[in-house]
Amino acid sequence: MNGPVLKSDSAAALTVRNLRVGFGSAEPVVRGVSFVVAPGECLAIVGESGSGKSVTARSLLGLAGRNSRVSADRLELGGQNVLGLTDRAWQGRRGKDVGLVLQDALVSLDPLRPIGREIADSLRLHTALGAAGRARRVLELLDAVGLPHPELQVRKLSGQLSGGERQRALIAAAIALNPPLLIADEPTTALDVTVQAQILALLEQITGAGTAVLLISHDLAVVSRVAHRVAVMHDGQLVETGRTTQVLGSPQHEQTRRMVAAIPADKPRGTRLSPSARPDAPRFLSTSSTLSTPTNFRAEVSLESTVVLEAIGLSKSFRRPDGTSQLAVDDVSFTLHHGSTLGIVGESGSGKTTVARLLLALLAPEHGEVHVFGEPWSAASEKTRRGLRASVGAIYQDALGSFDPRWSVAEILTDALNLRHERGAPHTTTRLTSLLDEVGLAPTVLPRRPLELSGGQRQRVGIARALAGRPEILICDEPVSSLDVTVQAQVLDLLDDVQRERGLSLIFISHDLGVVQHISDQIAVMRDGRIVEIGPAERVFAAPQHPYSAQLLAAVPRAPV
Amino acid sequence: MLALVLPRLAARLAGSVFVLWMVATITFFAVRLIPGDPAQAVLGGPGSQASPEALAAVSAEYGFDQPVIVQYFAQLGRLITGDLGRSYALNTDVGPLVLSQLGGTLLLAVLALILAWLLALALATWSTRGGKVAARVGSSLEIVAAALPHFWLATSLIVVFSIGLGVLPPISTGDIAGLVLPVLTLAVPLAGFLGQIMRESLLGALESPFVLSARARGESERGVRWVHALRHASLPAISLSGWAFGSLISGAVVVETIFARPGLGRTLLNAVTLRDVPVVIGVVMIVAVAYILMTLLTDAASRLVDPRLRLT
Amino acid sequence: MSDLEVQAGLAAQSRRSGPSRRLGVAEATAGVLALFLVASAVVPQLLAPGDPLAIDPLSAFQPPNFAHGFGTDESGRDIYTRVVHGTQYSLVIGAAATAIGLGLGIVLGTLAGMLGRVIDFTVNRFLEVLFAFPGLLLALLFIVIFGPGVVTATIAVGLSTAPGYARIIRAQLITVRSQAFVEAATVLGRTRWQILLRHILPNTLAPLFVLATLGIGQAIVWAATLSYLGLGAEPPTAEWGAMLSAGRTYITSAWWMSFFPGLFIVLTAVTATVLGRSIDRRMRHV
Amino acid sequence: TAAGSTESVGEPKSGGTITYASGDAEPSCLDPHVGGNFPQALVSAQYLESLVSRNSSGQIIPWLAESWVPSADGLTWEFTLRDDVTFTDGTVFDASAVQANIAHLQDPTTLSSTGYLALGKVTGTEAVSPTVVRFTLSEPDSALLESLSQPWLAIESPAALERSQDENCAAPVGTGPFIVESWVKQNAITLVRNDDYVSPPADAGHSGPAYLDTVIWRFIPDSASRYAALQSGEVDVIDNAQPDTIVQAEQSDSLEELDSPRPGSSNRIELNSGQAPFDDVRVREAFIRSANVDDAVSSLFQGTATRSYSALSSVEPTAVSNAALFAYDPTAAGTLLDEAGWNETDADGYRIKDGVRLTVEFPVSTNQSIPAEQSVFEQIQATAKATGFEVKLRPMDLSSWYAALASNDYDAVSAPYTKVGPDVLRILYHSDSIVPAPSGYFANLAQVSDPAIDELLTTAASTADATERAALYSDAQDRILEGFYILPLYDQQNHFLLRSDVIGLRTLPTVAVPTLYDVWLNR
Ligand SMILES: Nc1ncnc2c1ncn2[C@@H]1O[C@H](COP(=O)(O)OP(=O)(O)OP(=O)(O)O)[C@@H](O)[C@H]1O
Ligand SMILES: Nc1ncnc2c1ncn2[C@@H]1O[C@H](COP(=O)(O)OP(=O)(O)OP(=O)(O)O)[C@@H](O)[C@H]1O
Ligand SMILES: [Mg+2]
Ligand SMILES: [Mg+2]
Repeated sequence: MNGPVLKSDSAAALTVRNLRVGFGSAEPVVRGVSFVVAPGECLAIVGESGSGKSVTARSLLGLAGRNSRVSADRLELGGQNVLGLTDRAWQGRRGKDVGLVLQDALVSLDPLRPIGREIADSLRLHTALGAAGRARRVLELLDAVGLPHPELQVRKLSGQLSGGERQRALIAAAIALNPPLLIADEPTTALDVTVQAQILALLEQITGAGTAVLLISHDLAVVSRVAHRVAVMHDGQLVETGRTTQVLGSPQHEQTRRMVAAIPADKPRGTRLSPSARPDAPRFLSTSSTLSTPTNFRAEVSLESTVVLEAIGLSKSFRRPDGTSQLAVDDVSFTLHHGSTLGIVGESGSGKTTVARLLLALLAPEHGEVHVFGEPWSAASEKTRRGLRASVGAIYQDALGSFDPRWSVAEILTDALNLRHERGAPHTTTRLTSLLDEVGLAPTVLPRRPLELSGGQRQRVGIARALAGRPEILICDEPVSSLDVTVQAQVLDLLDDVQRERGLSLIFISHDLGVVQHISDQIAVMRDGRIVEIGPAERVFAAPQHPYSAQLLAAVPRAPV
Repeated sequence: MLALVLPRLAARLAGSVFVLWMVATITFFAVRLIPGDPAQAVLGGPGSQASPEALAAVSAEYGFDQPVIVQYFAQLGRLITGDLGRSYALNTDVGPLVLSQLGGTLLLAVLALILAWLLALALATWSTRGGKVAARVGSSLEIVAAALPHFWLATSLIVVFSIGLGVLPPISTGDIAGLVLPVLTLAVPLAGFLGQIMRESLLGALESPFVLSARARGESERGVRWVHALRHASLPAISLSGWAFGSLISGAVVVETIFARPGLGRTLLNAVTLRDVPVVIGVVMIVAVAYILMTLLTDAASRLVDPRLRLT
Repeated sequence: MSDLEVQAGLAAQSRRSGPSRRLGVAEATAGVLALFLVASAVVPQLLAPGDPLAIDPLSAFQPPNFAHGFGTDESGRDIYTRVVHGTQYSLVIGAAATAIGLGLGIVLGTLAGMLGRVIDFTVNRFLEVLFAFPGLLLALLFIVIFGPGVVTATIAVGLSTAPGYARIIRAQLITVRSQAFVEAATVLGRTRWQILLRHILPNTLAPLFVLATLGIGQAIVWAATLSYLGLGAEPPTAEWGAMLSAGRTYITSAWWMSFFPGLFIVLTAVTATVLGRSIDRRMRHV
Repeated sequence: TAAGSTESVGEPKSGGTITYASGDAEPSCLDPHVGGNFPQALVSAQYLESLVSRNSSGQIIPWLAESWVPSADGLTWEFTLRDDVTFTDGTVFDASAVQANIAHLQDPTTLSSTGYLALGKVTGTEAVSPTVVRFTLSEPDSALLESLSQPWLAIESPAALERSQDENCAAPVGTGPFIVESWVKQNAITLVRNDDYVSPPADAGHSGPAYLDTVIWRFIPDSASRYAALQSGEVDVIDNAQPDTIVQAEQSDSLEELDSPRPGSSNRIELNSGQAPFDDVRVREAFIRSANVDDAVSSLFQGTATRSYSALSSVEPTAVSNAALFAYDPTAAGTLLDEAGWNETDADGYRIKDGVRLTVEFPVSTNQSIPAEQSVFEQIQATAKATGFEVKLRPMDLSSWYAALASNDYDAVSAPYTKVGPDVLRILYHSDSIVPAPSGYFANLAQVSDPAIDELLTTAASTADATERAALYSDAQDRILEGFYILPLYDQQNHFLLRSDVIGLRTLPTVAVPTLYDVWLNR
């Protein structure tokens, strides 16, 4: 992972000295950032959400946005000063001297235009190439980024492409003119591991070809795989810069250490991922500021213990828009034992959410049955189920959407506690406070509405709501995938603790193998609606039996710990 | 492909026929509820001093002496065969009458729709160009335009352009000049509405990541608008055009009266005051057909602009 | 008449326009105007002590002057006094028509959105039928059947706006119904009715408050059009639409007769629109 | 500037097209035999002619008939016809043509109403010779000539009348100076010159064919647009001009005014004496005394209309006027109400009697009353309120208005009636006219039921002697006015505005419709 060594600043593809960016009259969000990227080098900027990574990236193209104030001592592209360029001058450079792949890959292509046209745009704008020449080049590009059947793809709309395909199309558009510098902002977030692996390979290939790459990510595992050097950004400043191995292997700065610690993969169950530096720290979080000692309690769970939830041959199909039917869940069976965690992994669209909905009896299976505590569940009427509902809780990926936007946290929790009629009573407040305390939230959040909470706080309220009914089974559908690593770590720790305290049984759905590995006793790997492999977590990770599981696991990037 | 399209077309057609049937039914009974003897309408309108024999003769001829339900089915029967019946008051067949009036109204409505679109587009693009002042002025213009009653706007336009400046005729003259003021009258409030929609969605599109991506590729400000943003901005406005067309027909009642233009609006207003049931039904049916066609058209236009709709 | 659909579109989109908590110039102006209008409607005597119906034939057709700020009409009545006293009619027409339209819309929309496929289908076809009618005709027929006047005009305008509201409510309801928090409530073991009353209806109807403020302006404009067709308020009611259409006759000789009522109609519509949108923004970005 | 200042404009020039814009409703049939309303009269006067006409002093003058002689008992009339006239379809005008027209008017399937009623006493016709036609009457009819002078009894080509009614409605064929060329509904009627025209009435300005090549007859219902169209030169003549525009036109060099009140009744408010509260003459008088009409007329009509104190139009020589009866006197009105038992006042200031408010239901036809007139009603409403009357003005469309009348749902109403001659009084105030026609229509809206009036009107209708007849009508009018059945306002307004280069426009003194025969364009 030793990148090219820079001889002098003038040879750099990008030089940034003391970049400051602010919006309106508010405090600057980027405060004095300096770095250099050499041709053929990949520099990664990592940092938690909101630290200013994207703003930095956009400023390098003069696209910081409306009301922005950008200043720097030096800002050079390929040795040429670009500070204070006019809009017209910038237009001539964007796409040609520097390519940008935006953070929101799913929505960064115009949904109304075929991707071929989008990719050809830079060619149209900066070259004299005719339509035919452009079309040829577009095909080459699509081929280069590894999209199969380019001639078919060019006519598709972005809505017809998967996330990975869109990301690749975007990269193709950004490198259309072989710009000496490529800036890629979170190019792999929201992608399956397998697709993620392909994108990373592509980036490596681009770097290898001599292009300077500025990679932005909050995912250290991703970064560790492709970046030569890493710059850690915190609160608008670079707090640590150095070779990837060095920064991730022996982090110096507090912030870097916290991020490295929060990586769940390969950390045994019970390992604390987050430090408890917060003032509202829950009582069961360890007080140590660094990694806590692993308290392995996996052994306590015996497979012979009671079965609390059982799925027997579940199938469910949906009608596609074209009228054909698609088997989203196909003959899925498993059992969940008391106090254990079953992790379900699989790529996007493999049927994980559908399984969760079947388990929650929000969907009726076409075939098969779900039993809860040995009683019929899916086959029972909603009326019968209602009595048992309190024992089956759920945590949703989209915490925000799962709350009535008009309700305050207090209302949400009062409702979940079935205390609607005693609102405001002193003992209600006590119960709310203790519930919040359990998930590590201060009572100050009670009057707030979901929109006024941060992502981590929302997810905690979601957990609090699920715990309010004192459930014995908790079904979590991607509960951490939209969270920042550090927040994700807090939530995972919390779930661990609650399970340990209460003896909860968990179904944990995620496409993030690292997360699943960290939290599960059993793992089920899904593909195309079927469970291709199910077994104890250690066994599946150590020796996957199904080729698909093996492929999936091989694709997981691992941070050098 | 065809196998997929055909059932949808059939369903659509059935729906349209149902709508037409209901429209005819509701109109028939509603007009019957209006006080007044239809036979009188035939005999020179209200206040005629028709003799009892004449009234009886007319009642028998037109079947007014039959139970209402029989008359209803008779009317329905005629409608099915495409016969809109005979006007009570105008001494003509309704079909040719309504068709002869359709052209004028349609021309007015279509031109107004187009002009409203152009005005809205111009206003939206101009007011989103950047400056706060432009944005303020733009949105104020839109809101005020949308709140103008047709009849007041029409008169004000006449006062300014016909009487004051003397550049445009205040009444229909059968040529382009005579169309300008009526079309403006209908278009300006509508442009206010469409403009509000377009400006909002244009702003939305301009802030979207795909526009940022386009900028990152070096797209110019104009390119960003014409290649990307405007297309998105026009989508909600297109789907509203079906509704807009309906409101234009309502507006035509006023505009045609003020500018003395022949057309369905005026015909309808007269027919309602004269209790001319067949004409009322005829006009309403034609308008309903036009509305249905217009909805089909806006659907098609949406598909043209938004290829995503073509996928399903 | 479903200008409301447009408004719904706007309401849905203004979500995006960002949480500006500061009072803009437009909002402040609209607020002051709204205060003035409400005061005119509630205590007109305070703002215009004269009698809006008092005629004075000998001082007819006076242009705006010191004694008559807005001039006088054909019967020598003071136009400023009439405009101020007319506020109550116009606001009541606007509000009542909107309430009727909204009320009917809620019933129809909820029926369509909540109860099975058959009712949804039926109500939908019914709405489609109503849409195929030109809105004005609906109002026209209603007035011709029941006779003109403030009350019938109000109901007529209300009726012709109902389909628009119903469509919006139905669409909104369907969106809300499929949202995750409704499922979350099911998982918590709530019954259909509890979910309908506690989650679906409040979330469906909340945005309608904004729609309603927007609809008021449109209702006033429509009522004015009915007055122009001679089917609105009965004379000598100082209703704006009636004043506007009466003044229109004299447009070439006495512009002030139609200018001031027209100005107030437009101002009211604009005020309602601006306030409605601003309230909407605030409500969304609590 | 006022019309008639036609001095020194030079010799008439032939040719050109004139556009006439009518504010009246578009007729549904151009043949005035069918139905028979004013809009039909307006346009048909350009292409149809009557047997007789009337001059400006009210005398009947020859037109298609050269002369006429009634028999001594008044039961037969012989008309000698012009022998040089042909219809524009080539048919010869003769006695049989007149017969065919009378038969057409009396044929129930023609659906004539005005003409049919006017011929009520005509039992038959006979062609004495090709140029002499004899009318046989059931009883003497002193109004026969006046009736025949009206456009609704104009003579059409018998060959054309043979066609279907649709065809005849679309293009009636007469002997007039113009020919109906085409009619685009809701837009315009196009008339072209009749080059063979020979039969102007005796008071016409010239002889031979008309000067104008073409007449475009348009319908512009909106008064503001109509005036704007005149101002901008889009049209040359407009009718139903609003008072304020007349005043403006008087100041303009490019516009002229022609004022020609309609014959028949005056514009008046009729008080329904058939039911409370106006069944009490004191209440009727109180209402009339409490209404300040003079101020209303002068403020609203701005000098373009003169206050009337008569049941008849000022153009009728037999009209009786009595200003003293209609003087504004609120004090007297109050006393009268006290006397009539309406001596209490409720919180809103209205009189009450036995707990009932003194309310006057006043349906107003928005199609028939121009805005200025509706404002007159509003001012009457306001002044009558001071005395304690609650006048409820109810604007409604024509059909609803007739329905309200038919169901006796009114206390006051204003309904003009146009007819040539004082016989209109019989139609309006004879108790027979209270009995509604099958259609619900009745003309005696004041519901005057006075045997003495009936007697006077019936006698007058069959009195041939002009002086005697005038005296009878005078007595009848005195009784009507003194009975406070009506509140006269002004003549039926009939103002035309025209461009100054339109020369020679006049109205026929029959029902005051304009004739474009003498008109030429000074361009
Ligand atoms: N256009 C803007 N106007 C005002 N503030 C902005 C704007 N864009 C970004 N910010 C603010 O700047 C800060 C940094 O945002 P930025 O998008 O760079 O974060 P990030 O590090 O990319 O985070 P993430 O990992 O979530 O993408 C945030 O607090 C954000 O709210
Ligand atoms: N309501 C539905 N109607 C039609 N198809 C559906 C529906 N819900 C899910 N599907 C389809 O079923 C398949 C499985 O969907 P599911 O949401 O269970 O996938 P997932 O494994 O949760 O994927 P992801 O990781 O993207 O959330 C997908 O192809 C999806 O398109
Ligand atoms: Mg970012
Ligand atoms: Mg999922």
